[in-house]
Amino acid sequence: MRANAWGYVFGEALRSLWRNGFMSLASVTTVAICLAVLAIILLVAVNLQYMASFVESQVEVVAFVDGSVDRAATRDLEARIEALPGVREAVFVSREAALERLKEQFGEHRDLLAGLEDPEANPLRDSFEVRLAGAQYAAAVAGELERMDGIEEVMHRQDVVDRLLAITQAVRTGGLVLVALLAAATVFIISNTIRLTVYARRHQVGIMKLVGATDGFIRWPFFLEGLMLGVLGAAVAGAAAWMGYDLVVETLTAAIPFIPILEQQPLLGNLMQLLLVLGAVIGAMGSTVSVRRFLRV
Amino acid sequence: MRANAWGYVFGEALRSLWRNGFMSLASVTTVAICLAVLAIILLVAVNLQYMASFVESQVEVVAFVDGSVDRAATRDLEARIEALPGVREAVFVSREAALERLKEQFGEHRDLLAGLEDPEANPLRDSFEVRLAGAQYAAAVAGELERMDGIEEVMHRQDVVDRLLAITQAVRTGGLVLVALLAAATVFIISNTIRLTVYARRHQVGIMKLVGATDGFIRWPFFLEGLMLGVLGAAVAGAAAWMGYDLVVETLTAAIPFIPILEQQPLLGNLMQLLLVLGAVIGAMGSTVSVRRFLRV
Amino acid sequence: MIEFINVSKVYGETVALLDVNCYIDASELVFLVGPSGAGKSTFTRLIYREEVPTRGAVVVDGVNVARMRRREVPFLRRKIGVVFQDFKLLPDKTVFENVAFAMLVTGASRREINRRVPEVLEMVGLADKHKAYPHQLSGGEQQRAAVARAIVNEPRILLADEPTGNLDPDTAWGIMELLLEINRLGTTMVIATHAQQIVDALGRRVIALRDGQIVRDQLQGVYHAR
Amino acid sequence: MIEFINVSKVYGETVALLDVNCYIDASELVFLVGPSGAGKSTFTRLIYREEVPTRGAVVVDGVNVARMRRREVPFLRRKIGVVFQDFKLLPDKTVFENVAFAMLVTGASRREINRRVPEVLEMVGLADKHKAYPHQLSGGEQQRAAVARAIVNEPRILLADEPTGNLDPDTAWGIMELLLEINRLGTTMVIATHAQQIVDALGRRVIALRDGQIVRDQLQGVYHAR
Ligand SMILES: Nc1ncnc2c1ncn2[C@@H]1O[C@H](COP(=O)(O)OP(=O)(O)OP(=O)(O)O)[C@@H](O)[C@H]1O
Ligand SMILES: Nc1ncnc2c1ncn2[C@@H]1O[C@H](COP(=O)(O)OP(=O)(O)OP(=O)(O)O)[C@@H](O)[C@H]1O
Ligand SMILES: [Mg+2]
Ligand SMILES: [Mg+2]
Repeated sequence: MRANAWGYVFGEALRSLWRNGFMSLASVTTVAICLAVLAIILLVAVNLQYMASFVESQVEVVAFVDGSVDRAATRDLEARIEALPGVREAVFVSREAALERLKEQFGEHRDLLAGLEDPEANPLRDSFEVRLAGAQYAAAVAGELERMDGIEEVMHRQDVVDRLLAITQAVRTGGLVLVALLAAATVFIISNTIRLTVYARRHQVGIMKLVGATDGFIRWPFFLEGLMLGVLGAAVAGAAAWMGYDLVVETLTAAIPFIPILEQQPLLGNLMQLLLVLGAVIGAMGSTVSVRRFLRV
Repeated sequence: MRANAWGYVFGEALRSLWRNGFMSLASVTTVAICLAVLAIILLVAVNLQYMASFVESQVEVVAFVDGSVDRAATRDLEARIEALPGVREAVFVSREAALERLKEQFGEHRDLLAGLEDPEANPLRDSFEVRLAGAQYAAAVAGELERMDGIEEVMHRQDVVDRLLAITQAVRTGGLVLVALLAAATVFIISNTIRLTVYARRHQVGIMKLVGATDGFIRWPFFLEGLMLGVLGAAVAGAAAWMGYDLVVETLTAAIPFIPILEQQPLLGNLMQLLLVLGAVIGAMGSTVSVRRFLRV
Repeated sequence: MIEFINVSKVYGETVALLDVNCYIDASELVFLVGPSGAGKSTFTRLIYREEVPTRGAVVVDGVNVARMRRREVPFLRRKIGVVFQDFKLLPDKTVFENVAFAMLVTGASRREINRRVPEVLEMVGLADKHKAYPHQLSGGEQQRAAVARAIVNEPRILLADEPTGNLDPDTAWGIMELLLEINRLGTTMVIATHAQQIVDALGRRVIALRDGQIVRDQLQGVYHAR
Repeated sequence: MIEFINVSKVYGETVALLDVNCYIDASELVFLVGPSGAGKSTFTRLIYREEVPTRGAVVVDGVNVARMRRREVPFLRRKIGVVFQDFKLLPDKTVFENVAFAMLVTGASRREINRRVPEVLEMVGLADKHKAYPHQLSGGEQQRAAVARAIVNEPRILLADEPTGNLDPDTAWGIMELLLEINRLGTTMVIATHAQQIVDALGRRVIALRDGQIVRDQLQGVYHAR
């Protein structure tokens, strides 16, 4: 297309947006609302994934060290454990430290444990608290540990881990399904709305064709108009989601300081990009595809 | 209106739905999708509330009984505890039972506790595990228990309860806010879409007025058409949500047998009613309000 | 029946009518003539209150329609049959339904409608097109459908804006004779037209507009001033 | 220039054209006459390919437009100026923009457009209405805007469907003279009309249709057969 044609396309798209003010407003608000809802659900889902991972990362396997291993050798043992795939870190808990913990748990009944201070009398064992890269590694790591020299016994309740994994998996899948459903709904509703605005102008499209306009000549301004509608709506939705997330993060971290929640950045930046791309693509495609139906004159 | 007029209104609404097939389809699908999304979020939110309540109901306060209270008097004590506001039940745990539990916890180190079997040697006390009607009662109940005769000590970690309450409260509020936002979005998008379909017919409304139709005469068919669109969309959305929920409940309870999830009934029945009412109201109101703009001819 | 008292109508910068005064008696037939843009359509629009005058009063059947309350307008319009210059047929109703609609709004029964509509379609020569939608009609057929709708209720006043512009002379005369017949039965009639031959042949009252003003009001008039 | 070979056009049950044969030479001016519903508009619609014939061939400038590929249709239409019976103005464009649009599609430059459009609007007497939207125009003004759009590109063929139906006789003659002038410059012209006086006064070729068939094709013709 030549410069003049581009001028026409832009001018035409802008004029159309302006002169069909009511319809433009209706579609921009629809785009904005749809994308805002999508953004909210997306933010919730992403945070749920994050929380699930956080919870899973709390799973640990306890490995009791064989009484025959001396303290020097535990360093070496620690290195070997940390080298296992799926292990994030291994924290050594000496039998003395274990006894201290037990006493604390006993509270005022700690006198029951009196006399165990003597190293010879302490019936507890050295152990490693093995933190995992993910709860799904628990079984494998436990197995590896059991086969390891110097490890006497592994404490690991697969049923508890399975329970946890089932829950976090459900949360992950649920979030994904929700986002997918909502994305589909968004695409559908936005293109539906844009289709209605094009439909209202189908006779005009017919007239344009009758006075000699090519399909492309008619389609480009619609393409651009759809793009602008989409981007405008996405910008509004993005801004709303941005402010909303700031507010929610503030409120939540004030109410629940320990809550695992994703930082605003780069999350919101990425979200903004995603929304703009989505709005642009659905808007432009929606109007271009819709107008095609009315070009057969 | 007379019989003939009602016949006209129905006939006109049906004819209009049929002859504006494209627009009718576009609006019914939009209504259906919006309400389906709303239904899904609603089901999720309702279940989150339910889970939150379930988790909160697990909070308990442990009250240790004064050594001077004999076994016969604990019955009386139990009744007094259960009479406290916010208490669901009080379960008596004898010192013998407590010792058994402790031994279990000790596992293979249970020999540490040997010799405590003798009632005189058992250092543990009788206690009540007090289950609450809600976690928010924890502090009050603990206070009451402490003031109670025969209770020696109350074990109650308000910080843990507060944490839990903060989380469940966040879940509740989040669910509510999400549902409210989505309901608003649904109302907006549906009425926007219906407004577009009315807008496309604004000239026809003008012509009707010019040949002597009263506002009511024009409005009633639009009212009915909107109502039918809304109800049709709601029925589709309701059916989809119904089947979806069945599927999710099945899958979830298979994967996580212990998950607290609401039964299908009466939840889905109520949901269906809600959707139908919503669809009918938004559809009918949307088209009636929109058409009003074009009646000023 | 219809009286214009110092009526002006201004659209933005365009003066469509300027200080128009005239009286049209019951049962009269008036041809409204004048060049394109003279204000003929505006004149008729003021009578059925599609527009309200910028100044002055338009009195129809004893009521100043400019001051009429919104709720009363439909009842005014039911007294008036209008053939619109651009037809204004409802695009998603058939010819039958379009004509029937004008009866429906008055609360006519199904039976009356089913008797009267075919009768009127027969009069304008559209009996075989009753199932067609407006976009399936030729220009002249659309115009005749508009005429049929205007006369179906036997209105007390009939306003026809260029009712024969898309008709061949023979069909135009057929429609004109139909209107004359209706006028003979007592309907007051205002016909805006460019059909010089018809106006000249009939020798009825002619009101000539030019630039929004009445430049001639002749009882046994012709199209062009002599 | 334009040739109809055994052309029939059937809409559902309606036979709009039946076995029409005729040849219109370059630079010719033809009046298409006939009663309402005779098939005049259908005849013109086949030429610029708004419709395709049910049977037969319509050859324009050496090409059978019925067989034309979709992509080529716009280029056919740019060679042809059309005054539509129902005007077909774009409702959300001003008069200027409506006329300019026909130039824009051909790829004309802003400068050409800004020179040519006012010129054409002046010719049809709409210079002072260039900023108005179609709904702000009188019937005759809309018709003249449609004429302006049809002639703005100086097309090789001009099809005018009832181009004076909404015009008073003086304005109608003005427009007719404009068209005659354009025809003198070499444009082939088909004018469907009911304007008996104009047809009779000019004595040009007349093709008369009735019930979809050509019943008369006269070189120096008049409106009614004698
Ligand atoms: N809605 C409007 N906004 C602005 N100007 C208008 C509007 N309607 C009519 N006009 C102008 O008012 C003048 C009179 O218009 P009107 O339609 O009454 O003319 P008319 O006598 O019916 O002409 P014609 O014979 O061409 O139909 C015209 O110049 C027209 O452009
Ligand atoms: N899209 C269509 N569908 C069905 N029938 C149609 C369609 N278009 C035209 N017709 C019919 O074809 C016949 C010829 O129509 P056409 O428009 O060619 O007539 P015309 O000669 O232009 O008449 P007029 O002088 O009234 O404009 C008419 O009977 C009309 O009802
Ligand atoms: Mg007029
Ligand atoms: Mg025609």
